[in-house]
Amino acid sequence: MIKKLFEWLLSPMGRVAVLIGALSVFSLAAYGIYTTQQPPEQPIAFRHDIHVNLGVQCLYCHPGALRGASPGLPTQNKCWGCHQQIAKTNTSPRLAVLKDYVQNNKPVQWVPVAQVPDFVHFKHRPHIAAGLNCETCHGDMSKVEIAENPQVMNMGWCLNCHRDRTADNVQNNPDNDPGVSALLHEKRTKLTDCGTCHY
Amino acid sequence: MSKQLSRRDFLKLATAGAATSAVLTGCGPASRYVKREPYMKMPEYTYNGLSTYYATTCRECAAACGLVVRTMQGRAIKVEGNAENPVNLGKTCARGQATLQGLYNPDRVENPTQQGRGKGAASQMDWDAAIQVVAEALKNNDPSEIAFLMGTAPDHLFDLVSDLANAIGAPAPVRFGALSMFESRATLSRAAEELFGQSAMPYFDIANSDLVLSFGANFLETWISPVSFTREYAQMRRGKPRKRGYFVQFESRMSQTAAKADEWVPLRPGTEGLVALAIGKLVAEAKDTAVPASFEAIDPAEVARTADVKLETLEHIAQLVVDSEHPLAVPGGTAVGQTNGLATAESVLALNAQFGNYGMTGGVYISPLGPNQDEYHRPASPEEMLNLIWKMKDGKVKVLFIHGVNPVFELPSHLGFLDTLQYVPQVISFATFPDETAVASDYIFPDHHGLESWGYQRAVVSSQPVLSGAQPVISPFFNTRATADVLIAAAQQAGGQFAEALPFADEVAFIQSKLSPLVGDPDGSFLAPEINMFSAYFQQHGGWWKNDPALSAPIASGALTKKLDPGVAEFSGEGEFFFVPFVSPTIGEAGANKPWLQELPDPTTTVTWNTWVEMNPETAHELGIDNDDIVEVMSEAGSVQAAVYLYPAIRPDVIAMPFGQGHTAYGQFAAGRGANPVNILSIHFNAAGDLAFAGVKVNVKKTGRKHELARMEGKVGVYEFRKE
Amino acid sequence: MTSNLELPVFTNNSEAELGGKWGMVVDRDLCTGCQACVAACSMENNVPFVGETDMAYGRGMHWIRVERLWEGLEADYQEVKMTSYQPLMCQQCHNAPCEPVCPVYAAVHSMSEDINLQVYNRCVGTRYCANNCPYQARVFNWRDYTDYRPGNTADNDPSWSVLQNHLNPDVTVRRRGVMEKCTFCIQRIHKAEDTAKSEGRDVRDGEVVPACAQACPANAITFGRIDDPESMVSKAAETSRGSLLLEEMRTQPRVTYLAGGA
Amino acid sequence: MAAIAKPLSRRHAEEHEDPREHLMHDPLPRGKMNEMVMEAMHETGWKFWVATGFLTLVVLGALVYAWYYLIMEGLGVAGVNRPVFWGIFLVNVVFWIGISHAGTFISAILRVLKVESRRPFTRAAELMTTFGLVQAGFSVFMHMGRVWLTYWMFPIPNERMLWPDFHSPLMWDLMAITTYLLSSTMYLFLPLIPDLAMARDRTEGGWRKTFYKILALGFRGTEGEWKNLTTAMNIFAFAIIPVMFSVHTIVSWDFAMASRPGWSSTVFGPYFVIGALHSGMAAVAIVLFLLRNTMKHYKYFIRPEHFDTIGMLMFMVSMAWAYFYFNDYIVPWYGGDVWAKLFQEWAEKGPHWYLWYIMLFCNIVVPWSILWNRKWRRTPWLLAIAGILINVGMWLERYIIIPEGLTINRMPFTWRVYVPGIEIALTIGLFALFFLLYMLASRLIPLIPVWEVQEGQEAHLIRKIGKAEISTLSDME
Repeated sequence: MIKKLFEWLLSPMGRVAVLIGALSVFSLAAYGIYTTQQPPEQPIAFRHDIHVNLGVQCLYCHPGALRGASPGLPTQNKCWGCHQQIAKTNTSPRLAVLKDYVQNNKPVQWVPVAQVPDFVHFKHRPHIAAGLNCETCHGDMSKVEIAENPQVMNMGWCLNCHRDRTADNVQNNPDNDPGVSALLHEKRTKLTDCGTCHY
Repeated sequence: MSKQLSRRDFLKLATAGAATSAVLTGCGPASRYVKREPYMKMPEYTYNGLSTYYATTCRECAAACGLVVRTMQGRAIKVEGNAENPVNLGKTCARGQATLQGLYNPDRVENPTQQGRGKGAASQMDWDAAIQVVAEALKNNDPSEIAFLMGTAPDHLFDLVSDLANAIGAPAPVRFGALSMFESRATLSRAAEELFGQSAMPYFDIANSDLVLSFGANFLETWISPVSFTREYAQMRRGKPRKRGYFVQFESRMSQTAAKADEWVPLRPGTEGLVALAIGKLVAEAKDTAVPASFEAIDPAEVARTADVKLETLEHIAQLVVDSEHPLAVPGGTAVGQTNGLATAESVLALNAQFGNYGMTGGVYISPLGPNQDEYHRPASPEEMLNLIWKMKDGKVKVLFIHGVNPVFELPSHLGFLDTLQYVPQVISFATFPDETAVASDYIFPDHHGLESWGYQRAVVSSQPVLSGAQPVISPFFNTRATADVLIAAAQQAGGQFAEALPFADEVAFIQSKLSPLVGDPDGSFLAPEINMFSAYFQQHGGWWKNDPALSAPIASGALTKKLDPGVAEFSGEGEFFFVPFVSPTIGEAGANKPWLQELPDPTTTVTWNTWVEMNPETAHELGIDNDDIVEVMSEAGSVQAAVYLYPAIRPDVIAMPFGQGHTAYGQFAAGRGANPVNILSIHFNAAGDLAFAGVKVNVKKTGRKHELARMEGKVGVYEFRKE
Repeated sequence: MTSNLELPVFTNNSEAELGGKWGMVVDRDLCTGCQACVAACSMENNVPFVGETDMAYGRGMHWIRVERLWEGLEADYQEVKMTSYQPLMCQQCHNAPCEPVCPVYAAVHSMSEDINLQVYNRCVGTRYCANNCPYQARVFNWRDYTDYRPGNTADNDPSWSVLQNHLNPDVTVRRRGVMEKCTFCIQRIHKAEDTAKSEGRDVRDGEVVPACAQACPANAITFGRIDDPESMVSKAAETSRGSLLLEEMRTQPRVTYLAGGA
Repeated sequence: MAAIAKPLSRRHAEEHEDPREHLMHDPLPRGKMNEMVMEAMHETGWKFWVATGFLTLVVLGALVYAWYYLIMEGLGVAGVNRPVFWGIFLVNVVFWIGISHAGTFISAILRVLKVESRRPFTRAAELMTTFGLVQAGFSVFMHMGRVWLTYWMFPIPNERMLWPDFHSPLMWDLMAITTYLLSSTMYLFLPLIPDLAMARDRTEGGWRKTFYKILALGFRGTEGEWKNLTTAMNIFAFAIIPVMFSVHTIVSWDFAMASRPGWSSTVFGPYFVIGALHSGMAAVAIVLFLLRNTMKHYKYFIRPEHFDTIGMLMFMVSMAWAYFYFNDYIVPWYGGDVWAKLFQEWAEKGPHWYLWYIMLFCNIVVPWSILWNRKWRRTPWLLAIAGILINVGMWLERYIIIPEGLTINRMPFTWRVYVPGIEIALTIGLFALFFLLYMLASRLIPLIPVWEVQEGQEAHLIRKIGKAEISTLSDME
């Protein structure tokens, strides 16, 4: 019985069947990976590239990043603050969605894209204070239409950076200064401590 | 507004992506799977991921503690004490901490409801119709036949209703609450009146005393203002260098307060007054001074026999008094809740006079009035409640407005409040929760929860006059409306004298009108030139209070000359045991619908989630009763059933039960849980009109059933298999 | 992923480490057993309630519990005495017995704060740490208590979720099969440290107050830096009344208890 | 024998026993013997299917479904609480690891010591080892709060950059049990090869033929193959003995390394090993009794003499166990630790005091009163009953150490009693699974190492031919 199956598989028809099977498994996997790489559907197809290229600062719409844990998402009031003064708002079909939200007083249910699980207490402020730019983690938003997450934000990714930046090496401590070494050690203790993010 | 609201950040809305990443990183299990929906129309400033703190007032009891509530993105997430408020100085009790579970209680009344007294289907209505109903109730009835029944707290709503009642010629609103009943506030203020000629709440300066003799006063639990008393207790114990205050409690069972005492003296219930007088006499003898008239007729040896206490103990305590600098005696709790309660309270006050501590450090004072108050209004005594019930029965009440109190549950059922409701054509409840009284009403026009509402509240016991301020910390969660707003709107709609009585745009305008006399008062906690700024500061600081204590010394002249004869209290019923109901320290009168309060262990027995019957193991042994046996406690007024806790620190002739459970309504956490001991209280008042709640004798019968009490303690290690 | 794989280091018992960082003093003489700390802790740390049945079986989730025992139970009732109330939370031992027994580093020492951590998302639920804790300070999520109540007909009643609106976003909500315990309100420590850092200063004494100490009406709980001899907590711990619980275990707890009574 | 008036001494009895009572002295032709074993494997009566069906139902209901329910609901459905964080699951782990020990002990130690009477039952005992470890593994997984994350305990590089903690006795346990499972499976497999080859040669086509063909690894019985096989078996027999001792010592460290009163004891290592042997020996007796009475022709292979051997071992182990058990008392007594003293008082006078007495009765009184008598030792059903009772006793011993003992800790405020919940169903399910696995195995592989029996018989035959001193086969090895 099993032998017969093997024999059939070696026949031309069998080989084609194997090929089709392998292809479909592969394409399913590819499709699966593709879907995870797509930005989620947003209630408003907000164009990051246009806004960033117009010179709108990240912190204008996400002000919490500077002060607190979460960067915040803008309410419709913030959108409307500019858009009600812009003529295009009344003409563009894309902006009709926004108008609809404002006029019907509906909240915009933005879908956040860069997320960590609930048990990770990520705070924006210390990262900005450490001199990181938004695009270090979130990618260059001037080139992205709909916001998407440029990388898998898992623990290894976090730790890699934490370790690189606190390693006592030429890059971080060019003069081999013992004071800097001690400081780096202290920082490393803090930045690789489980309790820094998990509680 | 949507019923399901965001539990955490709006910024962390669940997405398919998040779910996938959670599973892939093995994190799914720890994250929440709660449905998240955004909070509608959040103001921009709540979007920044930072917390906002609002100062307000705790409404869980009438003590008027100041709170600071941490909110985030439109959610109140943590209650903290307001460090500025002189009542609690930043501290809170367990009930205050759990107030959020009242705010977010799944059983709240969400819409104005035509309730039809719980018969037939309840139907929702809109607020316009509700206001119409109230307006018509006001307009179509003779003002003298309108009754207002309110909670104990002396707050802005009481002022508003008083003004309204006054203007239209209705009887003054009646304030009541089980706590005020168990505190015997009427007796205390009456005793003050009798001895000092001044109806007021006496103020006991526990903090500066170095010897506290407490006659049943459970001031660390629920008595009047437990947080401030606990603070003062701590001050008394460890506040002074090198001198630790000493504390003796006279009580028939070891309550939480008695557990903290250095000496617990279990007296036979009803003899506390005699013991106070005996100590007075012994002190006078020990000091070699003349025995004042109040104590003359007392024979300490006889008292010791009556009270079932050793004479040496009394002598020893008298010696403690002689040796101490600032002795203080506090009456309260079960000692006052007897038929001779008034005389007991007077005896204890007289004992203080004997100590010579009136108006002295660590002594007895008269509490100051609230900043915007001209005389002391105390809550109704149960006797006054009975008068209201008789009035209702006689058909002299055509419409009854109830707010902030649940008399069906809190009053002894023997008083017949529930039955009497049928004689009232229209009962309108403003309850936030579907409690027993609300369910038995015609309408429920739900008020906001305390954390959603404006207001102010006077602190009754505080060395400074305090007006604790309240403001909404979140926008209302359900379709509720402030009762003050409803009454104002209804009065406007009713027109005429009603509109004139309440000429305000809304609740806030009324509150400002009551605050305006304080504007410019230089002695206050802040100074503001005009009312709007005053209001803003009032909200910001969580109230307004005088900077300096305004305690006045009682007039001691009459205290030691009055002939006092408390005698032994009379007990109703033929039972074998004295019955001591006490307010559950963790649940209080209205905490049963908050699951975390249910889960808090009782400080003495560590029982959670249920009612228990405290019984001395010796007694239980004689009756063949074991732990967790359900017993029937029978008085002449009725019987209740609950499981037994063999409590080693209770007199063998005393049975005690906590009050707070035994709800038949009040939401899923409260209903059908435990038993309500006030239902077996028979109706005996003391001379001040307070209920002699501890003046009942009961019998105990085993039912043969068992219910394992949910104890925090391991029974095994604490009682059975003990390490010596 | 990377070659940089390091095993976490256990304590080396250097003088600096033995000194500790955060500490607490509990005055048993002041504690009135009022449970305010328990309620405050539960509300701050999203501690779920478990219902009557599980509570009766010893599955309460309280991170802090107020213990009391009896003295003189054999004697006459008048002689019976209750021992001083003793609020008991995780003692944040320096030599914590719970840590080395965890196979996955879920119970692990925080080197930067010198307290014990329970990393909920790492926990696989062997419950060894709880067995090994001499103080019995650890509690286990026997069920998904936050999301529904077993034995309640309203198991999946959406109205439950209303009750969860007060959940603190700074603290993870734990699910079934995970051990948890008092964290000294590490979220508040972090918040204060962040604030201090952004203002370019050290954390002030009294700036970090855990929920229990904040609520305690009797001020029986003091919290702060024990490595600072000037802090309130260091001074409170110095009194002759101070002692450590189960000191003979040599766990180096960070909580000092002051004796009750005179 | 009945004719002899005075009771015989042991030596005397041996001399007067029928030598044909000994399997080695009662040879059958090899072909006949192979035939018998194959027949026992192939001929399956309705009783077997009924029993299998019943056990399958029990496994599905009490194990599979109950476990699913446990995982979905959380451990709240079990009886664990604070402070009894470990319950019957861990009792089962220790119990099953204990059971699994005897298999290896019997086959490895007896093989190394060249005890002839081991020959027919080594296989049955080794199979018990492997299946017992499977049970133990399941019990561990049931015990875990989040079993779906077990892989976090494996030392594999991962994106979290986290290793498991090798300080934890549980990690040592994981390593030890995995090692033991692997080595005991190998050790089960090696002596099985000639029998599988025999089965292959006696099977006519079908899936069975393929099955045996694959597993027999092309064994043909050449001199070189036998030589390699015996070498491998010898290496394993010697190597597995320290593994076996270490595994249960390490299991005992789960307890001994904890800072709990009554657990933290230096005597726990040997005490657990002896305890394991105690239950394991008894389990072998039960299994042999069952095989003898259910399998066709097995009465030929498994004879009273084998029960005699097992019985003697049981008796010896029981005495050793008693010694260690009371040693365990002396250590805390000498140490004077008040908590350890309470722990013992709790076992003796606590609410479940009767468990302690049942345990002593089963573990000491029963073996000591039955096993001293040679005649009783040779009565299979009596030995089976003793075995069951000893296993009950040993299970209770673990129960007293774990859930009972966990009640006693240094915080009397928390002491609570343990009441098992879903553990009962899962324990029943596990036992059913054990028997089910055994029954399925009895259909697939020869449970008698028939080549070893034949080898032994041949060796004896050699000795018998001519009266000269001729060494036995095992001596020649």
